[in-house]
Amino acid sequence: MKYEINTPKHSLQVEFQFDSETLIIKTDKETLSFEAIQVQPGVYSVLMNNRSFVVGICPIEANRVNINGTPIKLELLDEVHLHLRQLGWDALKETKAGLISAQIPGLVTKIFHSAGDQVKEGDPLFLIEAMKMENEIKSPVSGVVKRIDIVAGQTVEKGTNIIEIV
Amino acid sequence: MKYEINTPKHSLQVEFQFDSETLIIKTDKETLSFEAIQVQPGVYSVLMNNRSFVVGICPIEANRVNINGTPIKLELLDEVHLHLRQLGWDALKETKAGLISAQIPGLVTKIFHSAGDQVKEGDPLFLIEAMKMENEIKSPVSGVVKRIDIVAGQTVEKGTNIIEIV
Amino acid sequence: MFKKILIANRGEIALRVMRSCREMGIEVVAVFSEADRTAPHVLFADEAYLIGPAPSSESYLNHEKILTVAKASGAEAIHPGYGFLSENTDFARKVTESGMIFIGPPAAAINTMGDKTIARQSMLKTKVPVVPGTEEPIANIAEALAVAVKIGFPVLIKAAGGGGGKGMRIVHAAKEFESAVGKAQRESQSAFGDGRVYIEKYLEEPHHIEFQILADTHGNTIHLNERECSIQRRYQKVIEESPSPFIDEELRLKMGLAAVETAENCNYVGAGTVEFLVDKYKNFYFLEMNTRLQVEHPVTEMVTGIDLVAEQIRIASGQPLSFKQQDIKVTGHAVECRIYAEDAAQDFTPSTGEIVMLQIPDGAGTRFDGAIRQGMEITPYYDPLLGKLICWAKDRESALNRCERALREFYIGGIETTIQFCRSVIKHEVFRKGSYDTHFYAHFKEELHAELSASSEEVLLVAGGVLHHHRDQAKHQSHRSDSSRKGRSNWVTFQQGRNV
Amino acid sequence: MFKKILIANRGEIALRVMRSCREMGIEVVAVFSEADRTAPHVLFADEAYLIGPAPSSESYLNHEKILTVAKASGAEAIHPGYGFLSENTDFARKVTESGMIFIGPPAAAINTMGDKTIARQSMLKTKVPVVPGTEEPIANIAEALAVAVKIGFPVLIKAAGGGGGKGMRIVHAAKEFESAVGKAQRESQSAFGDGRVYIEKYLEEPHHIEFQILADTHGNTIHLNERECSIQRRYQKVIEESPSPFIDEELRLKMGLAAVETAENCNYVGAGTVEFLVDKYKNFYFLEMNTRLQVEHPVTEMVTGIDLVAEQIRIASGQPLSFKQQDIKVTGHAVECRIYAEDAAQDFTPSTGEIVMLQIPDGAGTRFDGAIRQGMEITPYYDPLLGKLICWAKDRESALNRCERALREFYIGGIETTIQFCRSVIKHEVFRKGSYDTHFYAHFKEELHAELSASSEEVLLVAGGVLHHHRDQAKHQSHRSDSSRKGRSNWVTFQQGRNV
Repeated sequence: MKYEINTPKHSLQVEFQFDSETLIIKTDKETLSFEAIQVQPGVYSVLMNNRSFVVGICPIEANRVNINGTPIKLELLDEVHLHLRQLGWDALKETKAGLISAQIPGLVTKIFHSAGDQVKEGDPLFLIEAMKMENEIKSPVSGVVKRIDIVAGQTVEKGTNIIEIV
Repeated sequence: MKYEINTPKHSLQVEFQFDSETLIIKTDKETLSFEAIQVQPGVYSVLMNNRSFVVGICPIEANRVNINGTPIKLELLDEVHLHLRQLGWDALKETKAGLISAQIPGLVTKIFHSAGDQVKEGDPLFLIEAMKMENEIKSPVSGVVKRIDIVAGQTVEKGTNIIEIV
Repeated sequence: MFKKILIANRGEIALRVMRSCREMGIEVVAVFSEADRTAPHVLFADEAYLIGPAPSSESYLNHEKILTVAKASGAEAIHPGYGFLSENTDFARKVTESGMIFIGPPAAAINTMGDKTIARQSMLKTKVPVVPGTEEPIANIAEALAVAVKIGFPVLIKAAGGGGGKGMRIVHAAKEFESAVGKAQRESQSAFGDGRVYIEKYLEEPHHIEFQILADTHGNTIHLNERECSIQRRYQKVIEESPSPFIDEELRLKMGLAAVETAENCNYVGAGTVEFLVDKYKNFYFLEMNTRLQVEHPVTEMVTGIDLVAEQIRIASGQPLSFKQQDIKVTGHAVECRIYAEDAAQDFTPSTGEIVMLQIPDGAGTRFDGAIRQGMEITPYYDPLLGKLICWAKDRESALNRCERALREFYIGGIETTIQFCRSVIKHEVFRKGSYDTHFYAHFKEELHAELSASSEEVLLVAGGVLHHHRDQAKHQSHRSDSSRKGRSNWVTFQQGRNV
Repeated sequence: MFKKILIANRGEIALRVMRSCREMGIEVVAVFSEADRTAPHVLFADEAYLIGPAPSSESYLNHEKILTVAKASGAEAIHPGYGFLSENTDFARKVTESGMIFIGPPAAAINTMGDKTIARQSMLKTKVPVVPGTEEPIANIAEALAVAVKIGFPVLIKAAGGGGGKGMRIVHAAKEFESAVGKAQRESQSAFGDGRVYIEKYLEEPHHIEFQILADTHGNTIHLNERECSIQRRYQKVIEESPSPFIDEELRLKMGLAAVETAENCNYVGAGTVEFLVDKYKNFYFLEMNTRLQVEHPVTEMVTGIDLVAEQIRIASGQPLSFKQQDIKVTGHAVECRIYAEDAAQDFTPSTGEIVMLQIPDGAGTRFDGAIRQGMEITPYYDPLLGKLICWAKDRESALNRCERALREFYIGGIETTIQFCRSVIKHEVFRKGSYDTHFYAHFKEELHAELSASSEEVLLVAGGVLHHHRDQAKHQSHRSDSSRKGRSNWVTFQQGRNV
């Protein structure tokens, strides 16, 4: 089956094909034998043409992996998605830019706006304290604060929605 | 509830009593507060009167624990068993002395007897090779070989029955 | 010598102090918050006492609770580690008043040096040059701004009551000033229970060089040479080394004397660190003195062979130093990498979660002072420092090669860490040459992060292959477990029922 | 210098060799059996090749497969570690014939010294005294018995083709002789692929002292002082230290010269170890020479600061030694504890299973050369050595204190290990004094095991409490999971179905 591996800097066309336990990876340049085995939940040992890699799957972001300690983010599109893209759909644009969630777990110590406020891209939105460091979260877009889901003093998990800007 | 803790050298009468999360241990000398929390499956962190212990439960023998690295084997009898013992039952004598099983996993390289043979206590029964060392297993009893469950050259797990002597 | 010591700290430093105590035959008492019940410092102590809920203000900063527990345990002395109560005059005094010994300098020395503004004033009595700045904590924002304008931007806002980069902000222009002061004050309050901050001239192209000091109660004060701490991000050290590749023997001699003079000037006792800024012309300025054990102290231990925690304990018990200045010999070279639970790719934001796999490097000249274990949850409550990797070898090049090797074999799965960031610094040509200053990170930021996110075609293929495999496995597993679960709970049970 | 090296071994020594290679900028190729697919040496290599099923005769001892893989990988040299093929003349020769370099002595030297009987013969040319025994491997049991009777019981039966205590048996009387020879032969065959054994006089009250040798291809041969290896059980070393508390400077000098003479006598090249027995009058006898890296080599590395694996590689690549005999300086004291997966309480029988929790000691002067990780399965296929804990400090007492501390913080859950056994040796008064010989274990066996199984009332209460808690938890859990499993599969699903 044909796949496309994308990162912000690269795009690679490959073909994956199972040969009993081994995965055969074909690119336009070479054919590689790929074998992965789980070492711990979410951590694999990979031998690709006998080159050894320890690869962790990020438990939170499905498209993030860590290879021998180096984190990389990628998009793996199969034929169905490749076809959808030809029809105009873009997987990378799926996230709502105006919905700001906590990127780290911690204590929200201050929120600078109320619903209805005008904000500009780069304006500080709120402060979140984690591991004794205060982090200022800036608005990624310009717009109007539609709603605020939490109050200052609240502890949030990573991924909790904080503010929506429309 | 009353319990008895036995090792080959000691016997201790105690009373266990739950006080929400904490276990209260009473002996004839003192009262201790005991709190255990699982760190990994089968490994507990214990604080007993604030003294800290890491305790592992042996995955194979239910009565074997490892306290701060020191293995100890004990018997914990509750009221029911204490009562049974008064009636003549002895928990320590439950194992069949004549049924010899593999104490270690490995390869049985040689069996010295056939069914029907007479053996004396201390006679070599079979050789088992594990981790490159050959171990000679001697008979714990005198008697007649009733049956042999495996053949030389066979790999066995710990606990596999090898020979029964009656 | 003491028989029992309470360690009023957590994480790697609690374990570090524990090790020296044990080697001296001293029992150790740990304290812990509700979030730390199964943390390594609790598991491996002789005794452990719960001192409150997760927030440090209610546990690790709780004077009364810690003192009560110390008395109950029968501890004769308290080691505060670094951070938390280590530079708190009030706490030090209370420990002494409770009839125990505070393993650190006398309260008066903490007061003089721990308070960065008083420290600057006191230094005016000596011949040691001081960085220009305010002499008092900021009381009035307008006055403070006037001082900042007079000194000239950029300026640094720094916590008066603590160190370690917390409560610190650089301000480039007057309009950012007020907001930066507010942030620094809140951070200081939260980290040290003391919100006071002051202003200091921000020197350009400086080296951050510090000298380790030891002073006993018998009037002996010596230094144990320098540590080069110029590799920083967010005003916090990431990599330290000793000897400094920038310092020559003549400068080392002069700065060593200045460091000893600084300590003697405040009647210092115990282990302490005198921090200097050194400009590119090799002029040096007193920056501050940290009146406690420093995070990066192992770098000095590796090159001098001296156990600084053991010395702290001996000094606190009244023993004189067993060596003189001329006995201090430096052998080889040591470098330390701080391993934080942070995502370097996202501006070093903290990363929390379970450590699902852990492989700590080891071998000759490889030391890891940490407090982590596989299966442990990294919580958002405390400092993100997981531990410090310290590598020693006979010369700088070998030490860096060893460090690169150790970082390569270091694997922490389940959370983001600075392991790879440290690796890209250690591999960097300018760092290798030893010709770097405190602007190293700002200057090479792009390059370092590009190195981090650089993916060869091979790596992309591995990443794609693993994702494919993982999704495939997940699909099969969910099929399997669905059917087996259903099967076991009705169909198979039914069949078995018939057979019985 | 080489660009790529294949390591024909597994476990801790594979990882150990890998570390030096990486620090020298050399890529490493691992080989593995089917049982070792996720072993640390595979995970952390640059490349890894499957070489066969679990039994070592079909994988780690498979000459042809290893040579094929080495050629395919482009490795320029092969490091054999210790054990397996490290002392196999045939393999060494084949490596050379395939155009690669064998990191070890020339095949001729392995042949002379690797074969213990030829070694003894060759030593008659030198002035070095040799332990009385047979000069040929045992061919005929009756003749061998006659020799044994002539030398006088007890005698040792030893493998001609290998070391490390495998294929070794002590025989106290003639009637045990034949059976012991049989066992030793089978063990040798299985461990080294060579079943030949020979007889040696069993000296009473001896010390087992060995000297580390380094010889380059330019005619330089030096020694790196001794290791005291008298703490043994089952004729296998458990604890080693350097310097030996038994050896004085005069004896050290004489034995060092004898060790160098031994190496020169067989035209030795590379790292090797000359083993001596020393009786209580300080007479010493040549025992054997191990023509490979020794398990306990880190002890020497810690006190001399020399990386022995790096030196092996440099020598193999043709470089001369960068230091002379007079440059070797010993600093401080080092002690090594071998951590085996064995149940000390049950006569050191191997213990297998999953490592459910792992905490490896660390800190200043604390090194662990191992190859284990939490979640890993210890299989019955290979040597039970999990790794070696090496502690260094400025003097013997401090090193032993450090070692005791490190053993205290070492936790391996799920299998039995020799951690506590080592701890009871290190704590033993006679060991502390340094006045022990090879009979230490036999002599103090009862005491050491009593110490191991000694349970204070406190420990009994903890044990009882945990068992109670564990059973209680298990009861609750099985109730909970029973009902929740059933619930999810029919009742709750049904309810949810109605709500949707």
